[in-house]
Amino acid sequence: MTTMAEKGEHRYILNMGPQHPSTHGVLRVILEMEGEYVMDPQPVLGYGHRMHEKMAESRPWPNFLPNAARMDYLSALIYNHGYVGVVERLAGIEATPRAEYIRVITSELNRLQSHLLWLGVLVLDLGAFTPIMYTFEDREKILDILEDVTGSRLTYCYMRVGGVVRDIDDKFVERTREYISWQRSRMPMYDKLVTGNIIFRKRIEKIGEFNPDMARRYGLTGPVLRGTGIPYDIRRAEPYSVYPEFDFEIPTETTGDCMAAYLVRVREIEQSLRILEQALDKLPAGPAMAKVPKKLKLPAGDACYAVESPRGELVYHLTGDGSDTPYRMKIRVPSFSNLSLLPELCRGMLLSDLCACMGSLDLVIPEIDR
Amino acid sequence: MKDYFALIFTGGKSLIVGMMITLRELFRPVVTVQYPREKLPLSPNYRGHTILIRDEEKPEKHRCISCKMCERECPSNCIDLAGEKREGVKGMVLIKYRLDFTKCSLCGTCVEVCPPNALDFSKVYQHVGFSREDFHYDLLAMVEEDK
Amino acid sequence: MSTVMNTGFLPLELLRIIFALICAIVIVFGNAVVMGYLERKLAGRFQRRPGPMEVGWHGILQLAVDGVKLVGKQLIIPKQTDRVLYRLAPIISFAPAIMPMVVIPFAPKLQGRDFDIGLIFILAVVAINVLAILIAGWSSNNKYSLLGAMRSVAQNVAYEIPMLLTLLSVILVTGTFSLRGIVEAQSGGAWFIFFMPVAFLIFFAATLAETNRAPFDLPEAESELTAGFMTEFSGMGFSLFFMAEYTYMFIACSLTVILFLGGWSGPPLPYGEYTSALWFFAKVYALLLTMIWIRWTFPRVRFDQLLNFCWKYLVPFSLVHLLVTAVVLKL
Amino acid sequence: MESKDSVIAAFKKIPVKVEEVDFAQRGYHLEIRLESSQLRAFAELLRTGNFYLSYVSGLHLTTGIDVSYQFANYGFPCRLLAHVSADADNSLPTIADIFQGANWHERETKDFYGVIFRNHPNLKPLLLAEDMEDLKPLLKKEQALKDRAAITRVEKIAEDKPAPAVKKEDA
Repeated sequence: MTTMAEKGEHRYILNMGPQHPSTHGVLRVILEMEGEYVMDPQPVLGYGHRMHEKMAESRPWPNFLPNAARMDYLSALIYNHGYVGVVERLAGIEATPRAEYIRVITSELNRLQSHLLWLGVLVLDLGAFTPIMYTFEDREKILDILEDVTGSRLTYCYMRVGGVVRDIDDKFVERTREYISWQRSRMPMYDKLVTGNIIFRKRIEKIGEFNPDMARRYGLTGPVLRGTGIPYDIRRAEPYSVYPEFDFEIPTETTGDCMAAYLVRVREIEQSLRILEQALDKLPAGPAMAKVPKKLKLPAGDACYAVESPRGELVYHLTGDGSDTPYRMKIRVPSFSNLSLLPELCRGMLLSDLCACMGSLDLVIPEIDR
Repeated sequence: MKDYFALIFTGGKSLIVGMMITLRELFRPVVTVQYPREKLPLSPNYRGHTILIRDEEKPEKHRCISCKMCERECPSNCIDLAGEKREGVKGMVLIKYRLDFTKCSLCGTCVEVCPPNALDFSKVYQHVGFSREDFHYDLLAMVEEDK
Repeated sequence: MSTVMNTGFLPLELLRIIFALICAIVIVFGNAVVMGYLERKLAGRFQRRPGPMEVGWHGILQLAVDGVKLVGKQLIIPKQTDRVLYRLAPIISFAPAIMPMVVIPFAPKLQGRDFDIGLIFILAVVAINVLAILIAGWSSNNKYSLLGAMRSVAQNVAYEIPMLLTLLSVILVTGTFSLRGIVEAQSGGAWFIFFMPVAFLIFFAATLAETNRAPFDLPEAESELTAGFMTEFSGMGFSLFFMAEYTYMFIACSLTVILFLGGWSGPPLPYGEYTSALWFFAKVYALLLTMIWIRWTFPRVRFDQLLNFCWKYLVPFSLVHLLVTAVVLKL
Repeated sequence: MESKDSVIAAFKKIPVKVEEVDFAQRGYHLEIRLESSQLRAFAELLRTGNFYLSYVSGLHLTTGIDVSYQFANYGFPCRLLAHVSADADNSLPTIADIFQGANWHERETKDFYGVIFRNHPNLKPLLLAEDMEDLKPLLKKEQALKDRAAITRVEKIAEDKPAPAVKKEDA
């Protein structure tokens, strides 16, 4: 078997995507197969490429705000947060304390929403149709809460330099608290239906084994990294916004397989709920928008702002030249690096395991393509 | 050998537990609605396409002063408006306000920058058309029609 | 045939077979419609959705409309397919599905023809489906189709073994291959499921795999192989596969009912020789609903796990079971 | 390398120009200027620590293309940004064999700026289409080009007045 594989005989090319149910969008993977074994998967990117970095360079910085939501459509608020964060850092503006809390609350809701969708989609990739409908029921509650404050359901454009567009009210706080207890009551159900299921466990245990060295070589971040035992989370490692004020854990697992990534994400749901609870308790009064000059120019110089997106480390690197248009903006997206290890990770794997691996990487293709 | 039977037992149990959960959900009420027949209440803060709102004091008029702030600030360049000077009227009179909704990303910049707060979001979420031009909304006509 | 016509009358036995075949076709189509509706409705309810609601009362006519749509669709035959085999595959899959209906005893007097080897006849005819799937996969000239077809062949061949071994346990007790004989051996509530529940479970698991149902739906595995062997089929080609799938499910569940759940036996009904078919159908649909329930609960197993499950669990268990049955009978 | 200081000490071996910057203002801890000949040694040094490659990106200046490498550390907060000017023939040595993650980042930089990474295993277009190799979308027009001084922060103002740009506007 191996000798035949080494010779490269009996191999054939299987084209997976850009329209394939488990590539989650317009990712294309060219698989060199041997029977059902994937010998060499090569991702092909760029089907959803929009050159966001060029767009940022070609117009005044406030005009990039809507773009920030359109890279990773599942964590638009976290991308919002990163972008206003980098502009604030470069221009030396501080958002009001209440605004920072609102940003954290909405970001965590957004993270929960992304994790819930991922949970459903991973199980869908493995062939179970029902859990995604249950996670969507939960996710819908978050979307309703966020819609009420941001006005949109998916591509939010909510945060502004200095604060947020609309202050949250008591109704929002109350609904979020209701949601927290609802989500807590749902988790045992997922434990029984998904985590405990023998077929599910056998499908993702010992599949796609990541290790810390691989993580270093490829720049792996996010829950997949924490599954290898490295407790690296930007919210803790380089705290931004008001995250230092909250007490939460960084869940880690040591096995580094898809199951570990799964468990980390499921436990992160609980941690996000904890952050939400504390943020709602501590929410300070005051304005939700700081006084910001109407025509803000970006000073010369550069600044980075790293945030923890549901998929890993998101970095905005903004270079200003004294005008209102950025001279250069680099966006480092987590899935880009996370996907780049696919060829090494999935060599010699079964086709079904490749689907499980891609599901547990939690890919969002427009984010990779930018 | 012990593991062999233990796996059968735990595995079988987990399958039955899973089936009990879906069985329980089977008898619970549905959570979705039949969309065109039933509609969920829309959030009052929902962002549909922008509209010109009418003055509270003078309900027959919109508040737009044709200052073109929204046109300048729009990230997607989807607003096209024009005003003209008319005799006997103070300020500019709006003669055209076209919104290219195919480009609009509903960021809300125009609503925020508008000095007289003449713009607001509508609650329209059903947009149907056969060509791109069907989504070029004439906000001025809309506000006049609405009287 | 013509000589028969010339004599002016049909032999009674031939008439009976023709009538049975017509009934079989009615059952096949009726079952596909009922199952299609039930599957979608129940899938909806398992997922807290209402399911089909638009056509008729609670969407009850949905399948009729879908059928019309599928018939009206263009038959797309992609270039570079093997045209003859590509057209033949759905027919080869569907045609054998009708034949077993003739020998299934729905009620004491509702049976097309009782063969002495009825059980073997059903198994032999149903096995043709694998060939159809292989042909479909091969002739489509699509790698996903071929992968699905290959999976299907391996899976079906592997699961025939535990299935036949458990059948043998039953045959040892009844001493006949005649389906009517097997049902009559269980009269008076002495259903075999009470004596050999393990055999029932093995048989049911094997039928799930044989009919390519979740969690063993690897040949179509939509998240991996898009639609497996059916990828390239549209319109009637697709709907024949679709109907064949439901018919094979029906046959598999009928066999389970005949072998383990006492066939038509149940509380007595008026005109029981005919109406006890009601009990038969009730039991069959209970099993079919369980299949639907399983499908909408579990993820799909992986291919090696599927075969492992067969060779490591089902085959040893059914062998031991056969041995135990034989020993008990001898004592 | 257990702390930021030990990292700085380790860099003395190469030797590279290291500047410690204010994290609150810049979002990274160390700014490094490298010669292209030092790049591989620099990457190999980081490979021995607990560092990972965050991204590779470019910057088009009057002097040519400036490629920046950002690394961060899994163990302790130490994010560093290294600038390297591309050689005269617009090329740089690859680090894709040291940090495999650089493979795609370098391909992306090649797409956007046309920087050739020497000995890169597979320098085909990644995000752009195969026939767009000459597009190089992030190269700026000549009149828009700036030199490094124009995009360097004037630290003196920043020290006593935290928001220089705001002040300027208010006045």
